[in-house]
Amino acid sequence: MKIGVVVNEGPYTHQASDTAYQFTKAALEKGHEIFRVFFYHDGVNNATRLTVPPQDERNVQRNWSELSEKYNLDLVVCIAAAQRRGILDDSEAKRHGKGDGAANLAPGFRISGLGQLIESGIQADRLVVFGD
Amino acid sequence: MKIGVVVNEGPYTHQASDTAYQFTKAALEKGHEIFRVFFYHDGVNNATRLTVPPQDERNVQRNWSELSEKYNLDLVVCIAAAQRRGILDDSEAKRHGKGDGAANLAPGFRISGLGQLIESGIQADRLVVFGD
Amino acid sequence: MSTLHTVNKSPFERGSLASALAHALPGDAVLLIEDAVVGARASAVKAADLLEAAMPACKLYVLGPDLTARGIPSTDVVEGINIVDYPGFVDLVADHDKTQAWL
Amino acid sequence: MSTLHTVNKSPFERGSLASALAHALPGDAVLLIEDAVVGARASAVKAADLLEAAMPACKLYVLGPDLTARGIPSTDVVEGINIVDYPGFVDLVADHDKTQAWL
Amino acid sequence: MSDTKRFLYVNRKAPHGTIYALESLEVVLIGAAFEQDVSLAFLDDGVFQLIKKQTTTGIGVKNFAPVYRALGDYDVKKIFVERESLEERGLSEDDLMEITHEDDDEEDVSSVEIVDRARMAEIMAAQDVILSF
Amino acid sequence: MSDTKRFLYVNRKAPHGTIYALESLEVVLIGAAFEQDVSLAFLDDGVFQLIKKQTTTGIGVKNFAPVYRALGDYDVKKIFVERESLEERGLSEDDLMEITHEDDDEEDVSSVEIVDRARMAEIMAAQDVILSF
Repeated sequence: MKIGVVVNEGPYTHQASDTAYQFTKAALEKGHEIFRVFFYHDGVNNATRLTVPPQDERNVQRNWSELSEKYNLDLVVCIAAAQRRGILDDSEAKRHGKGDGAANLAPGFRISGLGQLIESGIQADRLVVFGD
Repeated sequence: MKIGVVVNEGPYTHQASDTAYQFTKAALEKGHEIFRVFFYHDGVNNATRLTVPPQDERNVQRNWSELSEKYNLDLVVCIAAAQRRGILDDSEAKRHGKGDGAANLAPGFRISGLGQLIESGIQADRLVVFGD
Repeated sequence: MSTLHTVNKSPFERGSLASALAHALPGDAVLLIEDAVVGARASAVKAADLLEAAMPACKLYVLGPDLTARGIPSTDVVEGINIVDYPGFVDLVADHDKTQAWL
Repeated sequence: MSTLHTVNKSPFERGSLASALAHALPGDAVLLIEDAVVGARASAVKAADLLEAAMPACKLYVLGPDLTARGIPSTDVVEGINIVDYPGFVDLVADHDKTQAWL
Repeated sequence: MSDTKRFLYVNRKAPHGTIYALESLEVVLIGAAFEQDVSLAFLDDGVFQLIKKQTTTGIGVKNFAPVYRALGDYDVKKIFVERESLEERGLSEDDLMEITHEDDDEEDVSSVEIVDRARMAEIMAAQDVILSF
Repeated sequence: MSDTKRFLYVNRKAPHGTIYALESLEVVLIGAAFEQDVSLAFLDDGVFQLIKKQTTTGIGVKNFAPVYRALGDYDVKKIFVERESLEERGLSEDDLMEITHEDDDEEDVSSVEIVDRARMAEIMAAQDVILSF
């Protein structure tokens, strides 16, 4: 079955991202297709490569990036929500004059429009939302 | 009177940071001293210089930075909370190998320890907390 | 058209569980996750009554790993509520026509 | 030792207003800000009753800019609740020995 | 098989204290271009989003309330508001802003329908995709 | 004038669903070094933070519950739990973890005191600084 996942909260502060990760991992292990994981609202903060969590805690961003690599998972960050919160890829960082090396989007994530969320709703058999 | 302010939520998602800003500004305009504004939990996200809010919206980070410049306001970001969420100054970015130019701490903010929050409680006549 | 409703907040502090149960139709399922699992305890009479009233029209589930995290033994879960793990959560999503999150 | 209690959540969805009022002592003040201001409407009888019961032991305040943002006219605020602006909020903080946020 | 699905946006949160209402509306506007069968539901504290005369200048945040009135221009015509949620908050239809769209005869008609809880549950049940924020 | 102030940390939120409980505890640990008069209050859903036998392996998040039991080593000795909050949730003192500290005779004594709401209000009123998260 084709499942779309939506993550509305950032890492650590709310369990939403952890639950979404555990759900997505379990779905993939069961052989389901994850059409896309869409990060909206503070959910875009899952995509920063700059986090340095304590040694004895999980690394939420790395969990997502590794899952993406293993299963070729499409991790999409909403561009409007990301700009409000300071998550930028190379071209966005350049376009807004933030300086060389300022891009903070982690590997495996891409920035795109809200249309990608609607497309998840249209294309996927199920859409599951995690938030506050 | 000496007032300490604590901001526990990030910009845009919760009104907490806006209310804290309006409160702090009003206190300064009334001639009170703001001992310190301490950013904790997701509050550390107020300190990213990478936000690009829509033209017709306020710029929360810039509001704080400008207030800091005008009143020599001490804006302190908790280091432990900041590392979890990917807010780094130059030395932190270097120390964790995030690459040149990766530091995203905005002007006027500094990163320090939780002791600075306790010190606010001890030194200030009043401590006012804004959060979710 | 059956729906899986997910609720993630404590019923002692938020209205989302009550609202979800008030809108669930016969044949629907309600799954408690994250902080909502504290409402599944049999010894929490007020919340337990709310859940018992929803059965048997709706099937009720609670996410086991979230129970364990909060120190709630399965013996203290309201009778009739099924405990599922993450793969079980996935099955619930697949088995119902759609999912509605009561955020 | 008087306390200014701040509440920022809607009493229709959260328990923080009820909890703050249950712990406020005579001479304390309670200030509604952000989403909590929707509870200050006289036409919202249930929340209004809660607030009226707290007076006159406690003084109640509501942040005007937050009322205006939510389209609530001052004429619909429960009688006896004082409307303050941000400078008024600052005065309340200064006038009480400490502030307690009911987050 | 048609690519048209029934989309319901569920709004249960008060405006301005959090950004969910604003960013939810942004999805609705973008989603309008996809020509799906779109409905909006307002219940619980979400009904406060539709209150008349919201003016946010004083709190310094963006006022997005006027956007609801433009929903008709985006072909969003079905706005369901739960009666019990209004009543529990001492609100009536008169407290809500007018939101209209043009019908087939180019007459302005109201897009807002007040429904009771049982009907709201049926509306929810009839959807293909439910987005909540 | 003494630099010692009465600090109260107020915990009203359930653990694990949000990070507030964990990060609040981090403040308490750091704050212990400042030799203030420290108390902790647990009420409303905050009482769930002290439940015995929390095991978070299954949800993949850090289990900080054992840290409460070490509070005595940090000279944090006054932990107040509201009786009404426990009762409303069907909990009793037996459901809570044991938290102790050494008294002057080096005997382990409980740091937890169950207080009723009226007493909790008095405890809050007697503080100089109240931190809530």
